[in-house]
Amino acid sequence: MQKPKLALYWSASCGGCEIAVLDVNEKILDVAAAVDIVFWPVALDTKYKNIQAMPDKSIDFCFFNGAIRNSENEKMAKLLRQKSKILIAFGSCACDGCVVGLANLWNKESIFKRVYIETPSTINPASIFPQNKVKVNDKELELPVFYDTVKPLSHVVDVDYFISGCPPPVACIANAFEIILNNKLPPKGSSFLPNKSVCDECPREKKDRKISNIKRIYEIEDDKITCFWDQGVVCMGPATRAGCGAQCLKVNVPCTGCGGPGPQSSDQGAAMLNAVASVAADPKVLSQAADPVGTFYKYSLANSILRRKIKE
Amino acid sequence: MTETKEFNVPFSKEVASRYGGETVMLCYQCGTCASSCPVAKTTEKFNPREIFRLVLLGERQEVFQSNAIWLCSSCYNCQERCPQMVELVDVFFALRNIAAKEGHLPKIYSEFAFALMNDGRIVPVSKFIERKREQIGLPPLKTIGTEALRKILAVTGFDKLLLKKEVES
Amino acid sequence: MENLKIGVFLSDCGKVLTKILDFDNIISFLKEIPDVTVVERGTEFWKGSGLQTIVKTIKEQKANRIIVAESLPKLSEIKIVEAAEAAGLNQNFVQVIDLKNHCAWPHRNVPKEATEKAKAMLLASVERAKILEPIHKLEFPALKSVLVIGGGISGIQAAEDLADLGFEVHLIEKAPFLGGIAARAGRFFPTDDCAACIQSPTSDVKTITHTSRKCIYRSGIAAISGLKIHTNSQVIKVEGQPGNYRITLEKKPRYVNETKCISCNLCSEVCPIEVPDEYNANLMNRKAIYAIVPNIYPPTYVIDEQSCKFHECEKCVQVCPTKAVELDQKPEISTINVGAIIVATGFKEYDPSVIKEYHYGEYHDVITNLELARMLDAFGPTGGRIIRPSDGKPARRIVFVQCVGSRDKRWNDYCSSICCMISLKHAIMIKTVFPEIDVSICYIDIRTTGREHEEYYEKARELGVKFIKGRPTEISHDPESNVLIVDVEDSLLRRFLELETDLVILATAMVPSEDTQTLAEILKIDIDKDGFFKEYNAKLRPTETKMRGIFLCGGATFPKDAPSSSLQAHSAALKAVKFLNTGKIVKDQRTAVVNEEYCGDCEFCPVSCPYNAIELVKIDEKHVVAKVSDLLCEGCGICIGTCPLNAIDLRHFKQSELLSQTKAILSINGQDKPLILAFCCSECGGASVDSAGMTMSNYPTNVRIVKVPCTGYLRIEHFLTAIKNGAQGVMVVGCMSDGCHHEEGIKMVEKRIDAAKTLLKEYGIEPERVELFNTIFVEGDKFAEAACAMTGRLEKLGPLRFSKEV
Amino acid sequence: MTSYSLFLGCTIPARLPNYEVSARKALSRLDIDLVDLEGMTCCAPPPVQSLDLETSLAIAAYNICLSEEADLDMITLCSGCFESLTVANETLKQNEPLKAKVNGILAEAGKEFKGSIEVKHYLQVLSEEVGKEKIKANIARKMGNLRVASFSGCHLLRPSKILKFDDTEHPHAYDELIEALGAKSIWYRNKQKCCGGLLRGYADDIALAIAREKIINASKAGADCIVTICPFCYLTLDLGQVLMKSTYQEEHNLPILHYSELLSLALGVDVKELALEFHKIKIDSILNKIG
Repeated sequence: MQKPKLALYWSASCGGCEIAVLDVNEKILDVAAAVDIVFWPVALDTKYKNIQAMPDKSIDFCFFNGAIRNSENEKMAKLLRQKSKILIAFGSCACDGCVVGLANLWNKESIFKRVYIETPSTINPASIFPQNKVKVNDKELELPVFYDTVKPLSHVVDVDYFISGCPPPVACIANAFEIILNNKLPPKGSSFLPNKSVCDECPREKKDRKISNIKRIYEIEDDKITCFWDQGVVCMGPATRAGCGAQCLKVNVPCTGCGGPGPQSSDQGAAMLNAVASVAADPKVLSQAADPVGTFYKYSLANSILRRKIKE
Repeated sequence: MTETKEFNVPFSKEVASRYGGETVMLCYQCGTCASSCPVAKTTEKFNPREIFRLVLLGERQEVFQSNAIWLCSSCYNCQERCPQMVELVDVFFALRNIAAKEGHLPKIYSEFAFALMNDGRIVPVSKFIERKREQIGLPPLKTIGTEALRKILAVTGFDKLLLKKEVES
Repeated sequence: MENLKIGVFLSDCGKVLTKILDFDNIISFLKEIPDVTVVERGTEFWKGSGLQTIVKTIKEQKANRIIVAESLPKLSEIKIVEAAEAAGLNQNFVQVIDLKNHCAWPHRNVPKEATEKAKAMLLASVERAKILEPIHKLEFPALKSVLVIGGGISGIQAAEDLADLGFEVHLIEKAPFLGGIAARAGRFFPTDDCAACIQSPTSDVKTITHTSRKCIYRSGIAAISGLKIHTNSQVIKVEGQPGNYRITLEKKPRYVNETKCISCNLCSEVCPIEVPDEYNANLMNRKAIYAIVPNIYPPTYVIDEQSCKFHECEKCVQVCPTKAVELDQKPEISTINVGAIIVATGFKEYDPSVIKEYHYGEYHDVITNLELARMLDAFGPTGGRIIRPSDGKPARRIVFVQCVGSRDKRWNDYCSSICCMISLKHAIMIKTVFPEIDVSICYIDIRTTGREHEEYYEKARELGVKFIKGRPTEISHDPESNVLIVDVEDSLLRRFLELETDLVILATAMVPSEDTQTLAEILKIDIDKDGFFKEYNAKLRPTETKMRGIFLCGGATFPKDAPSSSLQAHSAALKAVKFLNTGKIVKDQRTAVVNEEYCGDCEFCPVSCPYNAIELVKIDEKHVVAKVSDLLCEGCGICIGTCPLNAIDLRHFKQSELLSQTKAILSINGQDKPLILAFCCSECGGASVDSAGMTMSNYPTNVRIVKVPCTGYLRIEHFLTAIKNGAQGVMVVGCMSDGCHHEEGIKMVEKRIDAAKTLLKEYGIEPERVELFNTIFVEGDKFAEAACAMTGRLEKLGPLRFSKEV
Repeated sequence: MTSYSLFLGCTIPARLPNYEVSARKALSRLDIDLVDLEGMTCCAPPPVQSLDLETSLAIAAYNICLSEEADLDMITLCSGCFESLTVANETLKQNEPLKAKVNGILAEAGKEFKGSIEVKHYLQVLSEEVGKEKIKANIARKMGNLRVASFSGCHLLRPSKILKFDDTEHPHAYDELIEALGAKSIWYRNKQKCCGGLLRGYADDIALAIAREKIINASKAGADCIVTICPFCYLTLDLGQVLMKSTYQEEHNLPILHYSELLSLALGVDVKELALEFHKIKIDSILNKIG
């Protein structure tokens, strides 16, 4: 039998997901032995045209990490969709927009202004901004178009499966490979992470749930046993998909929500706020959260109901 | 003769909206304050319950025309025992503050205020006492922060309060 | 699944609506919708031939979803659902909407717009109809037995009612004897009859006539069959659910066998130990083995553990002719099964020693009304004489001080309501027997609101009781003359009095009985801000709690007099009967359900549920999930609004139904004002929308109504989705903030709206686009005003523009 | 040795050198170090509060700021100062908006109220910090059955919600400190009632009438003297008796002492060092009694 063809692509993201693939350790060898990696820009030198040349649906599995930030990202997403039988949104950026998606609080204009003019280390007296087309030595170079809005992969193409996380939990990656290699695929649209929340995996004890004020982690003396919410500290665990084994909590750091919203949820931040508001003693307590979007939508603003800031 | 009159309700609200006057509306006229009051028991000119009644009924003129509001000795006996936790002494201060702003100020109070502005103290130290202090081995008095005080009085408009009074008198 | 066949029935209310709504237009619109198989128009559809048309459509044309546009909210809905069910259609497949009050009347000036809105409303119902699922009826067993907690006036009465009706009743009393505070008070106002006369025998006890029904001493309370009395006992655990509770009781040892004791008093006579008798205000001593007063139930002596020397002495054991004294009794734990619980724990006198200026506890001649009552009781420590406890001399001057610790923000805010009458009773009793005693009552206001109470006040004046309008500031004591001085202003004369007196009676506040808090925790019911048990609804359900199967009566909810306590006892008994009488509890499964696959065990929902209907259940080695009790759940959906994983849904109102209605009702516009989605609760909020129509209050057609069971159902996502689907603003219309029909729902949504506003700001959306409105039924005009104001506000803000990229 | 910044106020330095000298001597013998800071002003007592409450808060806060800068808790000899400064200190500590407002005013004078120190009355320091035992251990002079009518006045205890010293309905700390010296603290009628002192200057007749009742009640109870801890009570009762002579043609001759004077005497301070000539009602009878 022919080995399945695997592609991995890195779009708008930090690259951590690529490292996470390697973090499956020796299992990667099994994978490498079992599949034929046809496209992996970070490791193999492959050109656009090589991909374009492939017949449609000739890639069996494509792991796509990174959000859609510019036209190149979108073009590659569409191309890989065309060439792949199964497209997997890999990592928080591809699934939910992740930290990249927080740029949706601004637009292209304001981001460029900040990056190319206002940052203290920038010297740009002529106010030169990146252009789509630039002439260099009589040749025209083309740069991708920078979008106003960051999108998760599923907003531009049809996605078959999801593996969220920043980066995805190693155990879940390994599990995904196992499922793929054994051809035991779940229904389309599923996640390779469990359908529970981080609380399900968290060893901390939940107590009275009467939240009277919201503190930052440095403001409390963590007893290392009690649920952070019961100690008044924001923890995104309740509204975050499980799979990580609550690894942050196990080292006494509250969950920041990288697993993305739960399976039934359309809006991770709102979902968490509902719960906290419901048990908060004082309605004003949530205004104590220093940075609501950064706190509750750190990984999922681009995949929330409203997706971006409406008016500047 | 019985007179028909309209009660000036906004007066009690005016008092309640001032710093110190917030609790005035809670009064239910039980008389605990009056029976706690050493002044009321000494003179008919003053009865805290009655002044509160006048305030609640909006008898603004009557409250300010008599000198009653200046007769509270701020002993806090009433305030300690008021079952409605009305802060009577503070309400009296609030009433006096309104009166002062409108120029109804007893002489002794303007004297205190002038002394405060000029010397930074409300009781001046005489030469005699200064000598006496030295004789009995008391340390010389430190300088008074009159300058700083004047700046404070200027921001709050306290000094103007007195100027106004000066012009009027 | 069978094919959808949706039948739509439009009532034009006797053609009244035809001037406003273009019915032809609406009907042709409906007929275009796939799955709508029947559209009928008529005069009325909730009775007569109209209702028959619906039944026929179900039976003959096999319509499996019914939408009826009919006025008369609630009434028409009940009738139509009943008929549809009888015709074989599940209740949940019937929707009744009110085109008259929600559309035609308030929009009668803009018929074209109103027609478009009516279409939007109908489309929303059709879309919802497509995804409805059946709701089933559930049955739970109900034991015909009741636990009554508290053996005072109301507990005894409730117990007797229930026993008379053939229920098994367990009456438990913490003290060694029945009677409660009323028996200790000696006599009742305004009739001055004895307070021990608080209970009747049942009609089964033939030897006792109707006229003597009142006397506990002569009553046959112990003879009532089916009534089991547990004195010296307390509830320590309650398990199970309404209809079938398992109660654990602890009975403290009495050390005297109830079946053997013959109340001969020999034991008490030989007992060498004397201690102050706290029941009698410490005005006399009692023995370590004693009975409080002769007229008691049970007629069995009791040993006070604190003072008895037990086996060191044994004098009582030796003397007892029936060998009833059992010094080795141990606490007994027992369990009983009951279907319902009545809480009748009453109230107690506040300890006024915290009011230091009155020196209670320090000056012996400053006593409380209840202590005075003991003195006035012929069975009491002084045999009815009024003395100064400090030296035992007769008191010739007595001053009552009213409102001690009540109407006092430092201690208890509220008026205890009965203290004026108690003081009047005591003043009258004293003046009647000892006219020479000088009695004054210092008061702030005398409150005599009951039947014949004002006459009682008059009687006191006639007897020469002096009333001084003024609250004393202080009670002082002159050690030389041993008199008390009450310092008070006679505020009517504006005169200061220093009343010299022998005895001061403090009319102290009445406060919740001890252990109220603990019992509330055991029973999982609420207490109010003053610490009393909280009734489900003070106006209409004063003897119910939010928990089905637990009822309240008497002073447990607030200090009250004997007539009110009696009435409540009968009411609570009736409620318990109503609940258990058929031996089963029938309930629609209109409840929340947790999707166990998704539940992440965050444990937020059990805290938010006002009915304690959610418990955590271990389903396997690793996973704990929330589980909703179909019996306890009242279907409000507050848990739906809480769940951070969105893993809970309501069977009778799924979130998908809300979503499809939201989309549909915003999809047809037909006017040019900014669209508003108004989420209304099914109680006050929805009722105010009904009454806006009934009163023909105008508001524009841009306001679109979607009803939810309770505003506590709503999530921030619902607001955001409405905005995303074209709403320029969101109104949430619910009950008054302290009047939510589901206790906490409105407060929950208030907090969620606050959170939503915080978010909206971050999204660059004006927070005032989402707003909460609290209304009640009679405030239809207020709803219309709010709708207009919200429209005006949104017009000022200008349209919300989403980026094309989104 | 504990150090406090001494808030002297207006009346004591101007009118009562005998109070100041006895307090300084007694406290130093009990290892309380008093630091005199530059720049203190009036505390803004009721006469100033009557004109404008918010200005008064700012003035009190200004003085507290000086003590904050020196990082010292403040001690007062005057109950009036104690009350106005503590009310300002505690109110501003708890009321953020008000604190911001007052700091806006203080900025003009280059100060910022932080809320970092406590204000204490010297009697509170004696009762809570020095303690009866230490005082007893240092006693050098017997009190010879001296019957003392103690008078704590109003502003040491009230408003109790803010001052939080002792129990205002059953105060005992002060009497215990008197008894610690070996004197007998006696009961007299209306012991806790005000002396009327704050009405002096505005309604002297009323003030005098109230003071007179106090003198009569104490005399009736057989007091050798009244011992006060507030300069206003002292003036009202001591100087007041001179006025009673002319107004009521009464001679009470009831000596009025400051507690610090009695304390100094008990601790063995030389009588000549105490400037006792400032007493209007001579206290020779007391000195004779205690030898």
